[in-house]
Amino acid sequence: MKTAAQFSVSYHQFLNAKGALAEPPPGLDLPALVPVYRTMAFTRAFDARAVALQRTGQLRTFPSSLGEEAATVGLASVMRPDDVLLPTYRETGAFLWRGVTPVEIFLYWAGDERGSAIAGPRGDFPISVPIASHCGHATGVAAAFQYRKEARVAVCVLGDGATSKGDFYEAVNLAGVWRLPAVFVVINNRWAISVPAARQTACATFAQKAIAGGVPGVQADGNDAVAVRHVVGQALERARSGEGPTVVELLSYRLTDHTTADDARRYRSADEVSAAWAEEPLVRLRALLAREGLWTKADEEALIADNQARLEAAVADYLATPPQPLTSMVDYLYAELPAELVAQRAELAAREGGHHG
Amino acid sequence: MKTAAQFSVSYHQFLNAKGALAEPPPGLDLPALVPVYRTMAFTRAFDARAVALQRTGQLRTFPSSLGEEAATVGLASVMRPDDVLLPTYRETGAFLWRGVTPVEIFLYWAGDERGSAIAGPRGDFPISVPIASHCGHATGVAAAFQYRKEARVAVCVLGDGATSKGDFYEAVNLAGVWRLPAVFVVINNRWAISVPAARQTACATFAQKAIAGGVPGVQADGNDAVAVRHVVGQALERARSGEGPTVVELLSYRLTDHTTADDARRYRSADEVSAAWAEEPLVRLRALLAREGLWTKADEEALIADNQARLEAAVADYLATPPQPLTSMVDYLYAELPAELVAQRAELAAREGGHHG
Amino acid sequence: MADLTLIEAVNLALARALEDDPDVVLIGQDIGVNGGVFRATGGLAARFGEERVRDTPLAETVIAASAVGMAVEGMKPVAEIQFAGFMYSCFDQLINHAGRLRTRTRGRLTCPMVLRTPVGGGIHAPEHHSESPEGWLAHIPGIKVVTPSTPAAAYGLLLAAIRDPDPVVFLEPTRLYRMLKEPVADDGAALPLGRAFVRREGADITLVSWGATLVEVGQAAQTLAERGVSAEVVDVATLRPLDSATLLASVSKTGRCLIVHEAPRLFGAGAEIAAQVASEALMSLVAPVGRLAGYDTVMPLARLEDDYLPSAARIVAAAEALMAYR
Amino acid sequence: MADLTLIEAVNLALARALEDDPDVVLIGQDIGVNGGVFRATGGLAARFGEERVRDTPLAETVIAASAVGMAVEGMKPVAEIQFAGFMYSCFDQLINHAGRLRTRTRGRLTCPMVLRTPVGGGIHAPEHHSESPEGWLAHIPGIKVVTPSTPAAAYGLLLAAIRDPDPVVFLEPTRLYRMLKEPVADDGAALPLGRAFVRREGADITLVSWGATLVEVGQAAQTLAERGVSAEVVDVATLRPLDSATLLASVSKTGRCLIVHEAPRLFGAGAEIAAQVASEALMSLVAPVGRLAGYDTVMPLARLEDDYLPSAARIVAAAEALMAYR
Ligand SMILES: Cc1ncc(C[n+]2csc(CCOP(=O)(O)OP(=O)(O)O)c2C)c(N)n1
Ligand SMILES: Cc1ncc(C[n+]2csc(CCOP(=O)(O)OP(=O)(O)O)c2C)c(N)n1
Ligand SMILES: [Mg+2]
Ligand SMILES: [Mg+2]
Repeated sequence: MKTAAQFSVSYHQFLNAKGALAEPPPGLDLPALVPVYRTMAFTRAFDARAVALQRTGQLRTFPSSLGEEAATVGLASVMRPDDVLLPTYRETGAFLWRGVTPVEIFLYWAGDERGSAIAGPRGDFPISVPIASHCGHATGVAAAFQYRKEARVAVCVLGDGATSKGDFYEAVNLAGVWRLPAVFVVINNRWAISVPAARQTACATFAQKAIAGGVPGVQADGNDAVAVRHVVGQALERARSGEGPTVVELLSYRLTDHTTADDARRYRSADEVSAAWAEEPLVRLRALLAREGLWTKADEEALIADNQARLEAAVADYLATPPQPLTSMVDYLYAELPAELVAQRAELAAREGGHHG
Repeated sequence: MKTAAQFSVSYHQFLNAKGALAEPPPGLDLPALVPVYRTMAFTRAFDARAVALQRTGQLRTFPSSLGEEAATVGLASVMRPDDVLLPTYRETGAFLWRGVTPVEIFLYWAGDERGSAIAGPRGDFPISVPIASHCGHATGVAAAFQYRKEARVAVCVLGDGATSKGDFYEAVNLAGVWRLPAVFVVINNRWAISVPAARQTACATFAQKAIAGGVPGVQADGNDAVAVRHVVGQALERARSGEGPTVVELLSYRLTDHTTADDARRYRSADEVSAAWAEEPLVRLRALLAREGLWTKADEEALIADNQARLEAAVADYLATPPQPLTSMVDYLYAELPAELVAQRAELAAREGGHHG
Repeated sequence: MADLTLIEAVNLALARALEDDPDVVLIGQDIGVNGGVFRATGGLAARFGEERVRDTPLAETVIAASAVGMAVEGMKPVAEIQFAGFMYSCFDQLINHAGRLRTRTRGRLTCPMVLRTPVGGGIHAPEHHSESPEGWLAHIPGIKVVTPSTPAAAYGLLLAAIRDPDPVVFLEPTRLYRMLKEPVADDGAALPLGRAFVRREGADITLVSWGATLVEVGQAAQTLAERGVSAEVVDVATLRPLDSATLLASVSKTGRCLIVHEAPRLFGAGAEIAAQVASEALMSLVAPVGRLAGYDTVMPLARLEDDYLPSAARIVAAAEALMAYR
Repeated sequence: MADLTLIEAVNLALARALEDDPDVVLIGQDIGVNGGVFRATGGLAARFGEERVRDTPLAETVIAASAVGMAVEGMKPVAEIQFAGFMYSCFDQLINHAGRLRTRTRGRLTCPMVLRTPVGGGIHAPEHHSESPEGWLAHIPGIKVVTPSTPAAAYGLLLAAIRDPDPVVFLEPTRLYRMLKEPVADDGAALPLGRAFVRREGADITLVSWGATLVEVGQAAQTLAERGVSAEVVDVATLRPLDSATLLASVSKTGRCLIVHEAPRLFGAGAEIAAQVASEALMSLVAPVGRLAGYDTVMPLARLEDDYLPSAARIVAAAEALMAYR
């Protein structure tokens, strides 16, 4: 018996739950963490507001990212603007960092397609609900970059549950063999609706799934913004320099219900949730920044006020957005409307003109 | 940076290409290898005959398993009769060992459904052409065994190319988390039609794909019948005793065209193929048996004659098999024929009675 | 006899099947402790054990494939796909395996599995949660496609599906899950598959539909009655095998036919019914066969969903247009 | 102008597209060095490089998904699925993504990809190699479904598919790959998508078909002519968007319509055409709309395959039955 191959998965944490920075990563840019913190805080405020809107019937369904802000904002903060983000649905922090507007995000969760007609970033993919089905889009986007010799990276974000779909694995395997400039970020928030990670897979880590694609897999504390930026940054660097894809697992925790349609009390204990609160990402980053003299109480107060004002304005704009015409149902199906849709469009226009039957 | 997890894949070979048995596995039952050798030799003779039938228009398409006999016969030889085999299409040796008749195999490759209506083994799955789509059947079968507390194992065989399908990965992951009594045997014959293993995946081994399911993966020399029986035997034992699934990679080589419809000279060198002949499984097992006094020249001659006689008889029976009636097209679609098929059946019966329009 | 919603009737039928037959096992995402995102399996894991009501990883292909494997091995798996929009990755298993195993093995192996999934719009759920896949499914040889329109039908048809010796896809209209209640007896009695149900008798026009749209069809029939038009309402219930006899008998009587469904019209399930009626009942028809269906586009997101669905008013208008033929 | 087989015409169109547009890239299994199992891409890797004619791992889902990703990113991917029986695992990508991206982003993102695949029976290939998936595909909003019936059509329609701004599934009838040759000019001229072609003019009955079955339809038309029946033959060519106008014009002229296809009849693509013809051309029809299709079962293996396919004799018989109506 010989050993045919050996593998290991590394774990990265810099900023612990208490906000202590044991050994910072080489070249840590502390001031760069301030805007990261700001967007994390705005994301949390946005989330709370979106849930409130849903509770009062002003949004349809909303998946809160409470507790996952270091992961989502952190990963976006090390991407370049012309990299392409391929998200699932819980990456509000990444959307906001990359310039998607709060109004667009509200519209999407109100059930309005214009929420995916974002003004920027132009190449980013819309929210993808069919789990993991966007992983192969990332390989396609990365293949286009590689073909055109552009130093851009496709960043695909997915959940722990999503790793169980064959789509994820097929994409990682293809990315591996084609050495594509792609990064697969698995945000392991420990739950896929009611299914805990331990029932999703027998794996000790989600990062090790990379090994099946012959690709490096690394794990980090996803509630540590410093670690997130470090591991995702390194993966982006590898991809950009032609060394191929990486699977990054970010360990976090979904602190609230799966979506506003869910009631997590049915399947997990309050104790588990309170324990997880001790690890949440915002407090520890704030502690670091405060200790380093980069953040004051006054900054925090100003930020809170500013966030509220931005949200008020966004909610007002969102609520004032006029409805789409009925004809918009058919207008975008093809570049050119085929005969049946010309007829149906006319019917819809007539319905719009008259009563809504 | 800590290490979150570590893995390794072991490689097993006992009988080298020269037929030397360096260090035999514990408890090696040498006489048990005689019937294994016999079936391997019959498989090779069967293959040659099937290719010849195809070349003369008496079979449609045939996928030879030339060079893979130690893998297919070896794995079947350690299964119990009531285990369930879920094959793909190149496991003729396993079919023959388990009691599928040569006539049934001929019928299948003649394009006759009765080739899948095998008399035994009753629970075995038919040949599965859509690559890897049978992997999830294995998890279902294994789940049934587990649920009923039966000490049986589902054995799913697939190729190197098949490991790229999400179906394989989803099944391994499910088998891992449910600790199912399933064994996934990947016969790595280095090619998937024209695509070499190195273009199929960036992985150094196919066994390591197990790691993505949190499952052990082992690699063996698939041209060494002793190693095949050892690693598959151990995997079966693990499964049977409730320890869960294993992925076994058997390294072999497809010594001929993908099927009779293929011409491998288009995409690989004659040199590579001749080099692979030096590793082929039959000669080395015969050398071992001869050295151990278990096989003589007379045995070999008798076997050749016996195999030819069995094949002659099988070919005669196959060619004498009457055609299926036209009505058999619709007769087996449902337990009970719905109205449209009652009508179509009548039409088919009438066509059969009259001319074949 | 308790008054039950459709989702409660589904739950009751599942409980009854689990009770009656130890070979019945449920698998799916979030169906165990959580009881399913719609509560279809609520309480069942606690009552029958997690071995029999089993959460799977998030992987539809292997859910369907495992159901095939279990069924072949003699069990009666009932797999849940959380929403119809996530069942497309099961099509390979349905087309290439579930629907073929009996045929390709000349009856040696069979596949008595059920794949349940919520279908349709009207509850303002997120993107991809409001799909109507029956047109695709009904074109698959070897499987059966069933969709109930009332709580009692859900109970009886689901039991029939589970007991059926062949694979059945069971489509549960989400819009009906909690819309109305009716008395459902837990008597273990199955309703026949492959049978259409005349939900309302009438003389002037046949309205054909299935699933949730029957609500609006019923309202339309009422309005038509008030306007002097007697509409017969046929609930197709089983799309495959299709009960053409009942459909043709009704149209032969009324002479007019309007088919209503929520999926897009082009190449949808209504086309087959229209083609059969137009061909087989040609001599009775006094008007062309009408189809009122979803627009030939993607089901819009929540805000325009209600405007996409065939409304009672549009059904009435379409029926009246057919009544204009004499 | 060289005489080419259909597969040579496909190869020529691919070469032309690769030549004309650097954004065109081919991906698929065994399409590189091997040139495809049918040689559709023979010589192209050598000529255009393996970057542009790229072998993929054996994974249809990620082939389709990567094509979506490349297309969104502005390329023109042409993906090959080795046989239609292996494309079912792409349905999720076609339904949930390719056909929706434009709509769900209000035109921000588009998906100009092509998915090519061989279809149909008649070459006695192994199990799952003789599928006719057009009925499923044509029901998917947002994609186009095209199938050529001659070498020249293959060349022109494939170029059109590659240049189209929306996703196109291009179905190549294997039975026609090497059946006949015709002159094909490599002039880079595309044929229009969404247009049916009248392949033979006639006065008494319209025979509607697409792909390989047009061979038997043509033979049947010839036999009918010899028996004094003038049949018009319409090649649908593009199933979606369907050229209803051409179909209806023909039937309005002839008064009779027989639709012929190889896929099973029930809920197949012929149903939509029959439904439209029966409804829109009702006043011109002197006979019910006929459909002659594959039996409602699984395509049998090679031995019974020829008996399954609609033969010229059966087409003639079905047409004559319709001619009996006056
Ligand atoms: C293919 C598919 N199956 C099922 C669902 C329903 N669903 C939505 S979210 C979800 C859980 C996802 O878990 P995970 O990937 O861990 O992401 P998280 O929600 O935790 O961020 C499920 C099952 C879906 N959207 N897509
Ligand atoms: C899903 C699917 N895609 C494509 C094919 C066509 N095909 C048949 S065999 C084969 C290669 C299989 O390679 P591998 O898994 O290594 O098995 P081997 O033939 O080498 O035994 C391909 C691509 C198929 N049968 N199924
Ligand atoms: Mg999760
Ligand atoms: Mg191989």
